[in-house]
Amino acid sequence: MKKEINYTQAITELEAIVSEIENASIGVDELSEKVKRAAELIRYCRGRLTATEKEVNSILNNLGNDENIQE
Amino acid sequence: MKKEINYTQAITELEAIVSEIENASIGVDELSEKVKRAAELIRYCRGRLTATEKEVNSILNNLGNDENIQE
Amino acid sequence: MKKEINYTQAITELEAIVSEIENASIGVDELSEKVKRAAELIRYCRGRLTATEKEVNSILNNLGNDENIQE
Amino acid sequence: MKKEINYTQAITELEAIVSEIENASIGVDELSEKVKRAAELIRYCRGRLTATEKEVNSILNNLGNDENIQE
Amino acid sequence: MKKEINYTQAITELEAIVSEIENASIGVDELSEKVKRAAELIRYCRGRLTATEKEVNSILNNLGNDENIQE
Amino acid sequence: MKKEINYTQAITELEAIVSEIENASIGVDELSEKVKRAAELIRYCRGRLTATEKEVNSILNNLGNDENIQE
Amino acid sequence: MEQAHSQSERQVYSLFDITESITRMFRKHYAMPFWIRAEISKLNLYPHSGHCYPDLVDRQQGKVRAQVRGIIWRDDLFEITRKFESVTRESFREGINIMFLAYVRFSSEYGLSLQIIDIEPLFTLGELAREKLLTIERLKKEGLFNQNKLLEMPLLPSRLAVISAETSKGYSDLRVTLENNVSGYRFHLTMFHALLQGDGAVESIRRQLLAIQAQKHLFDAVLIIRGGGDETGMSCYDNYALASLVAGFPIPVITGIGHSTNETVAEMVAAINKITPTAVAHYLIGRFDEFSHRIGNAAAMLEVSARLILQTASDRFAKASEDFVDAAFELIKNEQQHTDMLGREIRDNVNATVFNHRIALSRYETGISTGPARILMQSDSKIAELHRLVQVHKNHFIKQQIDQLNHTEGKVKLLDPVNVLKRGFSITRLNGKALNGNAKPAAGDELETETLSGKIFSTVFNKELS
Repeated sequence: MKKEINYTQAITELEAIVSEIENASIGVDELSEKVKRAAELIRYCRGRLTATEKEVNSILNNLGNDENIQE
Repeated sequence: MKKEINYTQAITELEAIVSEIENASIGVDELSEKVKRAAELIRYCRGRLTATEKEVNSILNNLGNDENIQE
Repeated sequence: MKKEINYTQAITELEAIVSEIENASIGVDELSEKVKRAAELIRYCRGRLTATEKEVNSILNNLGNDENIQE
Repeated sequence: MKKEINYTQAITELEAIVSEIENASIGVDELSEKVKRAAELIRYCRGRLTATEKEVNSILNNLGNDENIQE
Repeated sequence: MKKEINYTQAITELEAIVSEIENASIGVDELSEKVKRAAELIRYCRGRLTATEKEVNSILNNLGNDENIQE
Repeated sequence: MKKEINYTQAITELEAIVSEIENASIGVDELSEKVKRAAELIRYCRGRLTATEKEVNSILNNLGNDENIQE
Repeated sequence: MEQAHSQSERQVYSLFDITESITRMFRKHYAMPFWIRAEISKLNLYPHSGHCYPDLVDRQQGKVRAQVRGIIWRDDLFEITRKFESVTRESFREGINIMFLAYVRFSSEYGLSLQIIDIEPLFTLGELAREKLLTIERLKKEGLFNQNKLLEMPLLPSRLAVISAETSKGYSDLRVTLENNVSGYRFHLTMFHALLQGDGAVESIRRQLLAIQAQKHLFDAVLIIRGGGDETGMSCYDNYALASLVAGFPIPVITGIGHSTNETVAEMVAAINKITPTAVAHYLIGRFDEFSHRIGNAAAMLEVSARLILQTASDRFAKASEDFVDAAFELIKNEQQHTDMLGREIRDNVNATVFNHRIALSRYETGISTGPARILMQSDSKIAELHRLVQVHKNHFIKQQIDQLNHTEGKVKLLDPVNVLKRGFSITRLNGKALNGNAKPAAGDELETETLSGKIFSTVFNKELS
């Protein structure tokens, strides 16, 4: 996966894939490919979510610490 | 953070961020940024509050001291 | 504080500030300024009261002395 | 104080000032001025009374002295 | 004092002044004037009484002496 | 004293004056004059009691002449 | 006497024959004395012989209707005079009516006469009294009686016309008493000589009274003074002519005739009557004393009253002056108190005003002190809330994303051919391409069938297509 992709793009692509798959307008062969791709994207997104959550929690935790320090 | 911002603007921005997060009108990509910004704003506001409190207390203490001196 | 202000204006302004503060219709940004202003006004009014009292007492004491001298 | 004022006018003005001060219909700003004026008026009234008293005493003394001389 | 006044008028006026003062139908402003006038009247009356007494005594003494010489 | 008065008129006037003075119907203003007049009258009346030789001689002379004329 | 009637045979008598005949007849018929009343019109006393030949008359209404000559021999005269005067206190004189015992005599030589040998003085006394009464009545009738009394006596009768005898004791008494008055009063006496009793007194006094009347302006009063000597001949003062002159005299008459009997008419009508000249003098001095007393009274009263007036005026003046001073002081004191009170009120009220302002100020100060903390606390709460909301919404946001992702993943998994295989399905491919409903493989086509467990290769030998 190219690094340039962001979460939104990933999700967008994923949703497009899901939509394609659901419409059964693709063949099994492609399907497999698509599923593979979707899996990749899901993995990526999940990773991003986890990373974001971690980051955000870290930020907020620091804030909370600040607060504690202040108090 | 730009110096030009004031407490009210900070609170307004903060509330907007909260609302955005609540309404999920932002993407995961921005979340981190937004939360960071929120944290900054919270820190800023808290700082302002602390500073204001200090200042006000100082003013009021001086006033009280004046009074004592006078009496 | 400008010299042109008088006690009545000062107390009027002070009352307005106190009302604003009491009604919490004042933001944090202005709070400090307002309190500072209020402190100034209180100090001014106090000064005026003390000065007036002193002056009046001095006048009346002189008057009293006159009386004693006369008697 | 203007020379043109007489005792009755002085007392009337003085009473008016007392009434004003009593009814708190006078501000702190004017208070000092009013008290100063009142003091002037009191001093004037006293002066007038003292002068009159002196005169009466002079009559009394003359009365006494004359009497002694006569006897 | 005008020369035209006589003792009876003077004492009557004096008594009228006393009555006015006693009935408090007179202010301090007039009192001053009245005091001055009363002083004049008192002086005049005293003078007249003394002069008359002297004159009458002298006349009566002379009369007495005449009688003694005769006897 | 006017020459025209005789001692009868004199004593009458004297007694009238004394009566006036006695009844206090006379003021200080007139007293001196009245006493003076009374003294004159008293002196005149007293004089009449011990009339002078001159007067008598004058009468005598007149009488003598009259007698001569008659005889 | 018959022959006298005959004209032819005329008998002529000598005068003597006739008078002798009358004498005989008188002796025969008038042998006894008679009581006769008559007026002595003239006394005709002959001092040398001592005999008296009074002319006796009888008057009716003033007219003489009888007149006879009387004879009183010296011895008789002496006795008659003594008897008469002792009873009547009046001299035996002309002009009086008498009742007498007399012989009616006739003498050839002297004619008719009455020889008086005795007298009844009581008759004369009565006559005098009657005359006095008549005088009084007449004076009253004429309105003269009180006239002199009604004259105003000068307060100081000092110029006095004195009718008296200069040598008389009465005059002397008067003069000495007046001159020796202790008060030194001066009297001026002008002497008018007159007979003061007996015959001639009336005329004498009247003449002098008239003389005085002529110069009445020179005198305050007329004094008729008589003193010492006997008290006979006083009836002259009852005489109408004299009494009426006195009564009507234009200036007061004072009598001091000095007698012990009844008042005479002149004394009655005089303005003032004193018994003796000394009493007259005392009266006059008394007038002066009275006058002097009046002057003294007036002088004393003048002094007392003048001093009283002065004292009263002085008291009134003193009271007015004191009252004035008191009232003025009172007024000034009240005003001072008033002024001081206003001063105190100003101080109190100013202090109260300042105090109230202080309280207001401290209330504002409290407001200022507590307000900011509340604002800050509110602000702090708000920030904390926002902080919490960021946390909550962030979690929610992430959870949503995860859920969505999981959902998508589920969907993807469901559609994954692998999973189809697992349920027993297989995928047949022709020439590497999966056959779908539209595929029309020809017999002999080599097919590749993928199953879960691997690939199966086969060749088409028939086909049943719809």
